[in-house]
Amino acid sequence: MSEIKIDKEKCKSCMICASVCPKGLIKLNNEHVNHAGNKYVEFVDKNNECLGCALCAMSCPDMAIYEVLK
Amino acid sequence: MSEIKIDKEKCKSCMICASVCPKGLIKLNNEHVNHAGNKYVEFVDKNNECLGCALCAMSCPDMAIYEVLK
Amino acid sequence: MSKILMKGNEAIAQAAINAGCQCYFGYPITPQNEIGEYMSSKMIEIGRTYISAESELAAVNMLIGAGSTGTLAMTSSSSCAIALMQEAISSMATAEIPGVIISVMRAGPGLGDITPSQADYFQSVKGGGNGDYRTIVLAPSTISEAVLLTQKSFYLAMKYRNPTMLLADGILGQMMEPVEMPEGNAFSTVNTDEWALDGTGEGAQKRDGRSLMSLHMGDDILERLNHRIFKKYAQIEEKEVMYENYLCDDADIIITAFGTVARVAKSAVNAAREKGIKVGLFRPITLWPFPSKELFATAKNKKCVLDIELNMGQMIQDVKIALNGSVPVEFFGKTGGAIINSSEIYNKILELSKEKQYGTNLAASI
Amino acid sequence: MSKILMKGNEAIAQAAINAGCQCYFGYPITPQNEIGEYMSSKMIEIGRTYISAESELAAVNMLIGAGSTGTLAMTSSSSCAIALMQEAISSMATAEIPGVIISVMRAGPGLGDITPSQADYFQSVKGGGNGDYRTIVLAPSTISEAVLLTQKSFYLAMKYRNPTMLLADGILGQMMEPVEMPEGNAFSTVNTDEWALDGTGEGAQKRDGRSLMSLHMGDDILERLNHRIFKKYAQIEEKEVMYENYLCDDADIIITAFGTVARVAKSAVNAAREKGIKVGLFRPITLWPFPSKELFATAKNKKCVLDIELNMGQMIQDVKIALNGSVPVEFFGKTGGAIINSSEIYNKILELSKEKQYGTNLAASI
Amino acid sequence: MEQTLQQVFKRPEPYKKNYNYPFCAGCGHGVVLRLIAEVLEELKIHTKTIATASVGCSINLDKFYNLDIVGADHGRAPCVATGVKRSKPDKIVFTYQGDGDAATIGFNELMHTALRGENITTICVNNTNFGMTGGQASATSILGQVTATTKNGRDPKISGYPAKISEMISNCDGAAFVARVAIFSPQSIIKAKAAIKKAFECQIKGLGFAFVEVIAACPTGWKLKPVQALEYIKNEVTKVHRLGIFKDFTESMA
Amino acid sequence: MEQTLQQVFKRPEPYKKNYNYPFCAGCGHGVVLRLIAEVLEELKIHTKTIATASVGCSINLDKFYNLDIVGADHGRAPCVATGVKRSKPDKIVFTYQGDGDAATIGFNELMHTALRGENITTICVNNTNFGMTGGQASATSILGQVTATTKNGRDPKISGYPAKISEMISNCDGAAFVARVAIFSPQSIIKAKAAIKKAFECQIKGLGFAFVEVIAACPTGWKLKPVQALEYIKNEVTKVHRLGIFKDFTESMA
Amino acid sequence: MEKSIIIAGYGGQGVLFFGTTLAQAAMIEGKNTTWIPSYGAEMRGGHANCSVKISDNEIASPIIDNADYGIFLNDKAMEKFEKTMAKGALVIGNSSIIEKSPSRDDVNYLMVKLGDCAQGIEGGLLNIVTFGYFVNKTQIIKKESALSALEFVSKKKNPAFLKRNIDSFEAGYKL
Amino acid sequence: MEKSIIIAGYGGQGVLFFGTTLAQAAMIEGKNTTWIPSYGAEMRGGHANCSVKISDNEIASPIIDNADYGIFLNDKAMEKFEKTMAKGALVIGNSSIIEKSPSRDDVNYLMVKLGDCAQGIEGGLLNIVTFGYFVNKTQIIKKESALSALEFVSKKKNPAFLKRNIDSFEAGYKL
Ligand SMILES: Cc1ncc(C[n+]2csc(CCOP(=O)(O)OP(=O)(O)O)c2C)c(N)n1
Ligand SMILES: Cc1ncc(C[n+]2csc(CCOP(=O)(O)OP(=O)(O)O)c2C)c(N)n1
Ligand code: SF4
Ligand code: SF4
Ligand code: SF4
Ligand code: SF4
Repeated sequence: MSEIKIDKEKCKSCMICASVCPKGLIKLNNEHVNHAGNKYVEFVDKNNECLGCALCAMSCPDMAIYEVLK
Repeated sequence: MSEIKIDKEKCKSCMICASVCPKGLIKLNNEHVNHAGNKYVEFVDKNNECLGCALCAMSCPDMAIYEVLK
Repeated sequence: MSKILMKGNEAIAQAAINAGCQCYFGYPITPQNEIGEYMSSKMIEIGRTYISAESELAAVNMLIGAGSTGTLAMTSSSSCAIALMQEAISSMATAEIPGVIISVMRAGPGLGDITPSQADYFQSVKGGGNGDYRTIVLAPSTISEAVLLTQKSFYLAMKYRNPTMLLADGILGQMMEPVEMPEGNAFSTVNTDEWALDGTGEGAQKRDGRSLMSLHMGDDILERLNHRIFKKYAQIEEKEVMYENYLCDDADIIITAFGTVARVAKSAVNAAREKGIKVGLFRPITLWPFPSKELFATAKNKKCVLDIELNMGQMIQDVKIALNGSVPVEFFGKTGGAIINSSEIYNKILELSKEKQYGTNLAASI
Repeated sequence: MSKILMKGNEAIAQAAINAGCQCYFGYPITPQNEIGEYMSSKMIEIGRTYISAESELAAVNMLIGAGSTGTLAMTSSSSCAIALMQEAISSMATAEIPGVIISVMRAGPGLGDITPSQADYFQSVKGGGNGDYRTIVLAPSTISEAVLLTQKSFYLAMKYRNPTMLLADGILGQMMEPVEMPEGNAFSTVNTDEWALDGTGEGAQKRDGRSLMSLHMGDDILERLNHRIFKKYAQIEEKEVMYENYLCDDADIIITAFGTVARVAKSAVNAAREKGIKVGLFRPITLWPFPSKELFATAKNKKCVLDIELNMGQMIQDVKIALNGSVPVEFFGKTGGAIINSSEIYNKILELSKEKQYGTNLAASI
Repeated sequence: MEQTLQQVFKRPEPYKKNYNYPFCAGCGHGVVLRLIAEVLEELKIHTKTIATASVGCSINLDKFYNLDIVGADHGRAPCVATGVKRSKPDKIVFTYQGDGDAATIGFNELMHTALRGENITTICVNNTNFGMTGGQASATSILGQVTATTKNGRDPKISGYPAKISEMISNCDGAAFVARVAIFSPQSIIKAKAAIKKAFECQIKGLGFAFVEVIAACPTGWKLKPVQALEYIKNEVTKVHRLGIFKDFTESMA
Repeated sequence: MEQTLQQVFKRPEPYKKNYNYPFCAGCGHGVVLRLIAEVLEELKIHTKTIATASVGCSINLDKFYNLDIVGADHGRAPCVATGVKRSKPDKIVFTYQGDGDAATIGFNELMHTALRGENITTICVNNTNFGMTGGQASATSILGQVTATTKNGRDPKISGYPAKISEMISNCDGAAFVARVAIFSPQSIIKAKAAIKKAFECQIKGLGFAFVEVIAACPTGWKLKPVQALEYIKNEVTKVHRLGIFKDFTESMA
Repeated sequence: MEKSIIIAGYGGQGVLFFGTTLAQAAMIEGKNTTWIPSYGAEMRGGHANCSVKISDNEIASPIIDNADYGIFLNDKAMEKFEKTMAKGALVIGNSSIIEKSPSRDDVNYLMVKLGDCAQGIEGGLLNIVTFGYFVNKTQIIKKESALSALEFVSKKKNPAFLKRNIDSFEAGYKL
Repeated sequence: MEKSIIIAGYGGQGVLFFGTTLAQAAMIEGKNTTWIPSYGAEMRGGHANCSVKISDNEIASPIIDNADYGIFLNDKAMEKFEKTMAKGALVIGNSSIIEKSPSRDDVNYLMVKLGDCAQGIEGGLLNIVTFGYFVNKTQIIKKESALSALEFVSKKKNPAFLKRNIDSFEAGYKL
């Protein structure tokens, strides 16, 4: 029942968060770009698997994952 | 029967040579100055004691002792 | 020679290689990084020296070392980093050690911005080094000219044993245009046997030691040295002045501008001429020696000189000194990396011709 | 205030201390070593900061750090080492960080000699840093004036948030004369609350972060900054010009000279006046802002201006620009550490008056 | 339900509300800067901190930090910071520098600041190249590293050997804390933060110069995908620039 | 009888006939310069040598050496020598520098030259002060040393700790030979000469950067009589700047 | 006649490559040409543009006052450069992502789904598709010149991309 | 009246100290004064000199054109400065070591064995002996001023030397 918040405008789709998420809950949105022209990731947690471990947020170079709630 | 040659014009009377001479054969001339205004040392070896060890020449910062014969 | 499309920075680098540059020493800075990057592969490929110096201070002092042996060598940099080289440039001039410095100006002052600018005229021409000395400064306005003047820089540096600077701006460094690249050096080589350091030699070659120093203590040694070097400067001033005179003969207004801005001004001159406004362009190619006499002669009896620079007014000082009050001098410039386009210059010309009622057929034509 | 006999260098150091200078950063170089040595004991004694920096680059950048907090601070150096500071000086001007630089000129170019000289006029006034900027430059000609102008340097640096240079020559630094030393600062203190860095603060004091940068990338940020700073420069030019006008009113010949040479010229003027030759002395005290208008007004309708410098002719450029051809300008100078004495100047005046037949009662008097 | 959740991660205080991170995707600067901000906040010193920015990709600290910031010329941040600290001894002063800035053009300033035992903190992001100018070799580039000026990989015959910043600085008697950490995994990030924290504590305690070298990614300069760049740090860079604490007076002298 | 005597000491070849040594009485520069000249002569390389003078009391090499000499700006001799060596790789190139020049203003240049493994030789005379400008403290001044700018003795709280040049340079992978020697007795002079000789052999063999730091007296700066100054070296300076060979590739790689 | 072209878009969209290829093609035809890239703050902000001039005569100023052609690959490009177009100029806009609608009535617009077209091709490249489209619509240079420029530039940059480049060009040309 | 004095000799002979003491004395008397030392190449060559001006009025140029007084402690000093003396000037020469004989007939000479005199005193100092002699012969400043200057300067430099200084001064004064 944890949750992360992603600011898609700050995301640069580096995929580091996705690479560290133990549950694989972060996915690239391949359709759109944000205002800066970057693709961005989305938090996809249909089964409430998120541990709130914040590894993603800690690893995100851009603080695009700006809040983690546990 | 060894011998050292001193160029009094180059001597700056630092007395380093005198301090290393094992036989104490180098003496300050207290009377005169050379053209540069410096006092200078003289080789005083009345009893032919000089070993030709060249320690003086080796130590002279100014190569004022410019030749040692042994 | 067929043309190739090249970036200004790369064309300068290749021109230096073709001129026989044996050593390149540099430290990255925008907008001239392509020079060092080009050199880092090309020079090593052909067995010459490329060193990524630890700083511009290091680079320019390596240049001094290479120059002291009579070797063609260069460094390149930009604005704030050229500022760091001022001590060495002054020392080079004193020790009469040749070397080529490519300066691709960015906007200042300080770190400023990396956008193009011409605000290093003072720095290059008046010199930020100490003492009485001169740097030969060449200011190309097209890439083809940059190629030619790069080669000429080596020639002049060697011939006069003086630091020589090619002063370009970020646009010239970054832009591409088709360019003819001479295979070898467009200038003859200069004999350095009389002065270059290479050891005192053996046997018949044996000679006394030589020294190239920038310190000259004692009595009037430095005074005499400076006077001798200023005679050399007088010679350079007499022989090496370069400038372009474009449609000045019948002009009422003379534009003075150098480098890229002079090109932009040329477009404006063309446009104004189409409207019958009598305007010409005087473009100093050597910033030092500055074409003072030539400018004075060109501007004599003209109505007005309009100096245009990408700065707050720097070359204008030399323009004024050259004209000595004989013709009024107006200024149009932009600072901080802002660029001037030809319409702005055209409008300025127009304004001037109206305001001052210069140009006889002006009323009719506009 | 009783007088004390002091070396120029030491008087400058003490004046700075009295002005409230909190930090001194320096690296030795002749002929200004006494400043650093004096500071190394006096500043520590009174609990202020003295740092023997690892280089002039370090020293001037420490100055930037202290200046950024609104603290009175200074560095001192000479010629070739001032050349090393050019990048930082330009950056200070851009970031609007105050700081005082004492420059005691020796002979150049390069390492040159340690004898006195005025050949760093270009370096100081035109600036060897990149970009459009100005350094405030004050040139004292006596030790008492050096004391006053040192204190004024702090005031101007703070008031205008700009690098300010006291430009002396080796003679002024090395000589002694009796001097009145003001106990405290002769100038009022300037409030720095609006801009100085001291942390964003807590509670009621809390404010947003401030930044003092010399890099300004993006669109027209730097252009706007430069224009704003040039407005400040215009203000300085309007308000802060200083010069001395000695016996110019009825003169036929005006000598222009600064610093120690102006003193020497004054002796020559006195001697010439005794012979009835009408000669005066115009001495710029601020080299930037240069007293252009004042010189123009002074020299108007004079027969001739004779510019005298311990260099190959540097300030003469500003003299010519100011006069704009209205009066002929002659030059007399020496380079490389050679000194000019008053007889030489006197003879030059004589020559000029004869040659050009200036001075009405001249024929009679000689 | 949301009200029962605890906030376990947030953007730290010292950031501007509308901050702008001018870095490439996957750039290590972003993490290091965040760690610094977190530490400042945790130590409650951010309101009395003056930061010294240096020349490199990090130059625009003022675009995102809500701190007092002075910008230094390339390589001179330690001098600027010295001037700041000496005039404001009760403030916390740090420099943020790249390896080009601190170890290539500016090693002299760094070393003498360490020798002086200047009571400031330096965080040096070593991404083994000049990021800002386009990924050229810097003094710390590892042998074999491909850069814009070593297109066939750094060859010691041509461009010499890498400078080991932390080893050199720990040789200076005035240095009180010297550590090399890296940013390539959550675990390494935690260690990096601990070192950064110590470096600031060192200053608070007045022990002398504190230096943290952080190996971080420059995917753009390295021409690697961000995630690959992290692998490169782990597998290549840290083999040359060994992680560890080289000196620590905070324990002994606390 | 004289003809039977052997010349066991003479002024070495590379000196000018009418040379002029601009040093104070008892100054260590004189000996070191003579040792260099002796080594050049013994190795028969003086006719193909290009010397780089630096700024300090030694600056006027051309007043006494009959060699090709280029003068460098303060601290930059290693760069100038690099330029010389790269353009004339078959010549022997050395720099002659003081500690102010090499370790204070110019350490960055020295270090990077060492890192590059530049095939030159540097002889650095460490007299722990700035001699030429009047005996101010330099980076190498030892704690307690009285100088023109540390009148109460160098206090680490005020002026930091001494830089250890040889230790730092031996940390650079491109350095092939690093030694610290001293001039305070005939024995120490013999050792100093041996180190200087190795440093030039190192260059002849093309092994990389060779560095000899020579602790030598500046009686004027130290305000000591020349003979006392030698005692000071032996009893004080070498306690801080320890003598020894820090690195020697001439053996292993010869 | 001197023609001036501005090409602008996101950093990754290949607008500089478009520009150099165009300049290369002009040179192949024996024309004079200049190319100026944007660099600096703008590129760091994620945007890029370049200016190309093509002329039979000597080109004095390489700086574009008012462009004859504008190729805009995103909204920001439209926003920034639309106003600087010459009267009667032609704008080609990538309507796959541009939301802004044309705002000048003295300029001609061709708003085309260039992005969609590029996505439709195996490894299709937006900038080259656009280049093909631009060459066809303007005939400012000949198709052969464009293709040989493309060949020359691709070889230099990345020979493997040549096929993709040609496919993209042809798709754009036919659009 | 402005008086100018050049004092020259070997580096170790204390000519700069002589000069500063003289200037100090002049200041004590309320006169204007300037003192310029030699420095640089000359001093490194083992020679030193300084220029002092003393005047009741403001001193404009501190540089001496032709000196009114020359105090020369060795041959080199004579050689270098004799020719620059003003007509009618007074030269005081240390004939203990100066071998050169006076060469100008428009200058007055007092060639005195100042060195011998100094050697005759316990810890005698050549420069101060000369100073005493100079003050007596010229009366350019009063003896009291000279003594209090000596006291001031000795305290600053090395108080232990005060007695030696005064003894030397008196010996010279009486010479
Ligand atoms: C004196 C000077 N030289 C060169 C530059 C150009 N320059 C700007 S950033 C930089 C390199 C920065 O590299 P680094 O410090 O490693 O930081 P990074 O960008 O990799 O984070 C250089 C060389 C400059 N601004 N000033
Ligand atoms: C850029 C610069 N800064 C300062 C000086 C002044 N300076 C000349 S020699 C010297 C110190 C030399 O000391 P060191 O290298 O130790 O040599 P030493 O004289 O002791 O033999 C200094 C600071 C200079 N010439 N150039
Ligand atoms: S780590 Fe951050 S920037 Fe990178 S993809 Fe994840 S959210 Fe986006
Ligand atoms: S060591 Fe040399 S200079 Fe010193 S006293 Fe002896 S001979 Fe003279
Ligand atoms: S170039 Fe490298 S260091 Fe700079 S922002 Fe991009 S990834 Fe970061
Ligand atoms: S000052 Fe020192 S280093 Fe210089 S010559 Fe004199 S004794 Fe030697």
